[in-house]
Amino acid sequence: MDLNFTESERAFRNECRGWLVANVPQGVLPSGDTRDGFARHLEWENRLFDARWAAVSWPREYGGREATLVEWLIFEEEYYRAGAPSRVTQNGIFLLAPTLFEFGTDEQKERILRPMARGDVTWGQAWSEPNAGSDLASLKSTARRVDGGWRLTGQKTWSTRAAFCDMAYGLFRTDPGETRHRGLTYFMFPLKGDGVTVRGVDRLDGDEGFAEIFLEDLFVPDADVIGEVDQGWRVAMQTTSSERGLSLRSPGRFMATADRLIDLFGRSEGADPTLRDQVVRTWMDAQAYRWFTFETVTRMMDGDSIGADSSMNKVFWSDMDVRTHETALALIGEALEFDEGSPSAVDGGHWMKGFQFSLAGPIYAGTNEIQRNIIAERVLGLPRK
Amino acid sequence: MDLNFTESERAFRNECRGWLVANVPQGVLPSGDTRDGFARHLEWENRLFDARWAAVSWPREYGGREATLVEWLIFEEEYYRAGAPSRVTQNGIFLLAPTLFEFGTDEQKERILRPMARGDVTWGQAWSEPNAGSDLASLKSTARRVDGGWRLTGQKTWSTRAAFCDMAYGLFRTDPGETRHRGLTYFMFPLKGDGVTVRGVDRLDGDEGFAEIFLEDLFVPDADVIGEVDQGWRVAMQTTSSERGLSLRSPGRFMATADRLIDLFGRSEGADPTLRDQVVRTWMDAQAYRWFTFETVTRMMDGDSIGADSSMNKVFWSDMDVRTHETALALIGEALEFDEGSPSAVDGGHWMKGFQFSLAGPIYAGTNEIQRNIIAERVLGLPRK
Amino acid sequence: MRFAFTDDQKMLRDTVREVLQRECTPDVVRQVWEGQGEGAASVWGTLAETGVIGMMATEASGGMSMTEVDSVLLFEETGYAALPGPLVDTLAVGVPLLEAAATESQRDRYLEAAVAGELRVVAVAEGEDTVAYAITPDVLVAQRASQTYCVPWDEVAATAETSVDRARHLAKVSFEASDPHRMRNDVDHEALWALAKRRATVATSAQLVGLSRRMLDMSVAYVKDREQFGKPIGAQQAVKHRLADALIQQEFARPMAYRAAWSLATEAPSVEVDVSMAKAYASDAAKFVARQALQVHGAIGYTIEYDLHMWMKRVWALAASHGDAAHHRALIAEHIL
Amino acid sequence: MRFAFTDDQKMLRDTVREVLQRECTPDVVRQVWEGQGEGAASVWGTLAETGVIGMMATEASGGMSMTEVDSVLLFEETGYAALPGPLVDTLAVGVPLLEAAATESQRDRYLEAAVAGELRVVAVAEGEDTVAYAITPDVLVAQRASQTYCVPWDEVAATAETSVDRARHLAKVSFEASDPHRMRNDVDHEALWALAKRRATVATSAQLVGLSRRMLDMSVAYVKDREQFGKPIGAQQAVKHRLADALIQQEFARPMAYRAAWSLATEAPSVEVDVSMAKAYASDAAKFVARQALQVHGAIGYTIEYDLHMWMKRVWALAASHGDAAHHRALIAEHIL
Repeated sequence: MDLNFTESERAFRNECRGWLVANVPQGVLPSGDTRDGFARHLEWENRLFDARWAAVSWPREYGGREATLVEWLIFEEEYYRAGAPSRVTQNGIFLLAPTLFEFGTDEQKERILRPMARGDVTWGQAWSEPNAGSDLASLKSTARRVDGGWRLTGQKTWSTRAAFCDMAYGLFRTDPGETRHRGLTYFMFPLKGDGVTVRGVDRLDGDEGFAEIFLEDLFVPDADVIGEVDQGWRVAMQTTSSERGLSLRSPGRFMATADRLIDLFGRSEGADPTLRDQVVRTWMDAQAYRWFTFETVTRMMDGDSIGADSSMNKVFWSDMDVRTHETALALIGEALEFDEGSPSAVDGGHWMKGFQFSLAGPIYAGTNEIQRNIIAERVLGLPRK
Repeated sequence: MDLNFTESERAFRNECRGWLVANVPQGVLPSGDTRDGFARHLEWENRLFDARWAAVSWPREYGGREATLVEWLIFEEEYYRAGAPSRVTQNGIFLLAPTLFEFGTDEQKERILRPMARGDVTWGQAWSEPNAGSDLASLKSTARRVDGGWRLTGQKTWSTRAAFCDMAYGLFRTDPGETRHRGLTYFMFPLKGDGVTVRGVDRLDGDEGFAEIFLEDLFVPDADVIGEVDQGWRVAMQTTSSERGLSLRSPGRFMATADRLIDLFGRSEGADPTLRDQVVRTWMDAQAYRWFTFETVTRMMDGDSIGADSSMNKVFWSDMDVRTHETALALIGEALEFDEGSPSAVDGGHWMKGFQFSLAGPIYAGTNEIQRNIIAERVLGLPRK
Repeated sequence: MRFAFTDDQKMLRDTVREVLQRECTPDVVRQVWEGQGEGAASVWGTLAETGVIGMMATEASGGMSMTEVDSVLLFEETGYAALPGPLVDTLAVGVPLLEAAATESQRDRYLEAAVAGELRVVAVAEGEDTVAYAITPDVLVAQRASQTYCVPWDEVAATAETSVDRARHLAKVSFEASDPHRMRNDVDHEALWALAKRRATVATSAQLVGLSRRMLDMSVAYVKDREQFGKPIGAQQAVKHRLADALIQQEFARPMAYRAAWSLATEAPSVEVDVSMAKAYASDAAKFVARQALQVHGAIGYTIEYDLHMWMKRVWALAASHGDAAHHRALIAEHIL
Repeated sequence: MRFAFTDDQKMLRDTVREVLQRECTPDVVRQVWEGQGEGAASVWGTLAETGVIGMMATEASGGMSMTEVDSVLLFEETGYAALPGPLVDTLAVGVPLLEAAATESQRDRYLEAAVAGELRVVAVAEGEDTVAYAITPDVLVAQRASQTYCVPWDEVAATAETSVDRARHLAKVSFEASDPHRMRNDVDHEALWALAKRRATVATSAQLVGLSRRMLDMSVAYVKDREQFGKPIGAQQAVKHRLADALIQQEFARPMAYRAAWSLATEAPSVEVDVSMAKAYASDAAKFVARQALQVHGAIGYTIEYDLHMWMKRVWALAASHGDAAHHRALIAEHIL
């Protein structure tokens, strides 16, 4: 056990900190979940990629640095510490890319990864359907075999930022004779052109962060199938577990939020004494999440797969994030009502916006109820029925 | 709406307070859940009955005062305020008596009620069996028809104070052809004599508060069947709902505990500021429980039955009681470890004892999980399956 | 001891409930979000016809001499409907203040109209400067330098603020404290405003209880209907227990609001503590219910096309206004510790 | 950055685990409740043979020069087994103190024996006077008036106290602070005891983590086996979610104990905060797990015939000792706020 960072890890941190200090845009960009904010964020993603910071853990040939998982965590700590913009390429880099690395062909990796990481081609996930949320396996969208490819028909929903993205990925039933987890195939498909209609849906916080996707006989070539036909469920599970796991929520984000909360507390005179304890708990939780993560990452670097443990991870960070923002709002008191853009809003109203964003945590990427079922059944071994 | 007490209610309170001040034994009696403590408590029950305070809401002919529900709540407030001994006749007066008043014959009421209330004949409940706890309807004990009565065979468990009691009551299957809720009959039976063995079981807090009852061909006359043969489930439900409901946990008890907690807080220098808020919450919860109860009681006096609402009542008081004692232990700090009888114990160690007792609240009389199911299904109307 | 409302009180509650059910639909609330107040104005008009807006004024002033016990159920209903409009400031604060402190000319100019519901009042006490529903008011009643002023809205300088609940149309107000607007001098302004604040706090608590009930109703309906894994999600124990806990919190908060209303109406000695308990419970319960409601709805509840968010955001705003739960528990601590 | 134990550390952990599994059965713990220490004494003896009791002493003193990182896993195992005996005071406090401050004669008389596990040490710092496992100790190490004393138990005046955990056999101690018992003068007693307290706090945190794991294991086994309504109660979602939450709290508390052990072993600048975080998380997690364990067991867990209560009561005692969670969060607040 050595909980100090190595020489080279410290060097990595310094290089990364130096670049971020010099390059992070001044001031806050408009939300990446709005149309023009999305565009502004893509400019940033370009610079990030050109400096090879867009996907540090990727192989060099695709624009990465072959960083270790620890180095990736260091990058994330520095990234959030520097207050750098949120990553609108996230659904590609963190959700689709791991699947491509495991199941994709060389042609697919060659064609897709670099433009994805640079933000030249943007990706949204298309998992849920109106009647297939927690119960993903009940999805109804189909893919019909045609000459040289497939025709996709159906409806996807809660597709993050799909209103602005170029491409999406999701599951479609390729074997109409099969049900549930069988006979599904993993497709990549365009969000523009004939056969596809995208309708933006406004989120709780007012941003157009969601979209519904309507597909009608949309043609997709065989080259855009990932993994084997009818084996989509296995392929997708790899991605959803990375959605739940490390890749979506690295500790750096919560450590930065905890530091901002401590700063807010320092500015709150006469705050209720119970809130002092809440602020400390928030900081401690971010620390606990950090060390839990370093322990997990060490295990992964030793070759273990984390599997169902990622469900513990997801429940912890999502509940922590809600508590953190509730504490901030309690500190702000009556002024919490002043929303983004309101002259009297505290810290530009971003705590209320962050609170609303945090409320999505226990819901998406598998509700925390589903996660607790997984923990009980797969980690503790309790009976399913 | 008039939330002041009436002239006669105030008079009732004064009479009751006066008598208690004059008669409550000095100092704390040994626990009523120990053999000798039980005897000491019975002396007190005798005096209580002879002064007609043992069951104030009962008809005068059985030693009561025909008190209204509000007057009963006033009695309870004064009883706990005076620090009077816990009621070892509780399982008779509050659980069996309501059943007798609703389903009992005149002969049964005549024979049973007065000795029960005076503590001359003591009663324990015998609901659970080793494999029938939350799932009471799965009980296995049987009653076989014989000349002039029945022969009871089987095992009951978690029978409160049965190790010291004279009699018990519970359900037995009288129709071997039936299952679950059907074919059960409600019996009263002796805990001494041939065919019955009682084994005391020590509780978490060290008191011999539980007992297992082993029955083998125990004869019970027809006169000790309550309600109709094979209709025991309906009869029992009346009792268990009163066990969950008002009768078991009147607000006075929690108001008195909250006052003792405030006193403890006053004696705790340098207590953590978050505990101050916890103490206030405790006091508020006792108040909320009081007003919720007065509202419920008004509805009952207007002729409504509370039904599944009693499940809300049970979850609230049992969770409140645990939080209250957790707060007290947090105030006591490291010294919480000193148990009853330890020279350095704070307040004689009764907070730790009370804490352990409070932990039974969410378990007995139908676990809070069962209660929440009932609330969801019967009050909110959510689907069972 | 009798903790129940009279049949008359329940009848009045039912009247208002029907009006709101019929006229104050979620679409009407949504229109106010989008700056269109017509729908809400016509609801206000219908409520005015029932006479409730001036209910606390004496008969002499055209009112019904009713008390906080009569109005608490109505505020609960307006919470259930998420009624957008300055009803608390007008019914619970403005009308009583006008009757107590209006000069002759102010009586003629404002009181009768306010009682008739033709005049919307917004109010700010000493040290406050933010009012809600600032798109539609007619007059501002304000406590400044231990005096009370009644200022026509067109003489008030108002700068808009954005509430997370867009239906609330906040504004910071200032005005010239000139003689013609000053109210009567021969009254105890401190006492009047202390009472006014308590009335507003209890009315807001009742609205929070009503908001909770509506979110819970929405949730129950949704989880009975929404199917996953081949059955309604409402059959899942985790969902059942969330909503059972939500119901418990709401049902224990409710009598505390009623109790506080009664203590106000009867000037009970415990009134300060009772008002604080009402607000503390109503605020915590409503926030808890909102949280459970969103969680059982899942993604659909996270959109602004679905109605739930309008109720949640009203809860976040009202739970923090008139003192949040921690603030009121601290007040109670001073009384009992 | 590498957050993992070495194979040697895990092997030593496994050795101790097997010893405890074989010898420190619940019956042995129960015997100590009833005042019979033989079983526990023989467990102690076997542990001594493995050399772990003196592991922190230098080779020169017959130890293994091991660190807190080596011992933290062992304390976790002794928590899992609810081992009754002054292992924290002997291994983490007594032996290092003796090595650092024993006079020549004290070294001869006590150190070697303690390292060999033949001497049970109990310890009290300045301002403390309560020791646990007072039925079996051989020597008391005490900080008094900025000096350290090493007093044979037969010269200690001990008055028994009753712990809620009967296995802990508490006693209040006093003794005559006489020269022959005084330890060396040329050492920094403040620093030694500050370190000793941190070691005891981390060791206790690790025991709490182990206690949690055992209670959770008992619960999982019980709910898989216990049937109600025709299926194991462990198939009920409410039970699943309780135990899932218990596991999460335990699994996040565990690395904090390891982290604190490492900070002690490496004298990391963050050691104070790390030690407090370890105890705060371990205490809260263990109390939470105890609560869930009892609830899923129901009445059976509420009896003293069943083993669970011995683990719960150990948790209640240890969670409050060496500073409870609130105490340690307050310490952390001074560092970060």
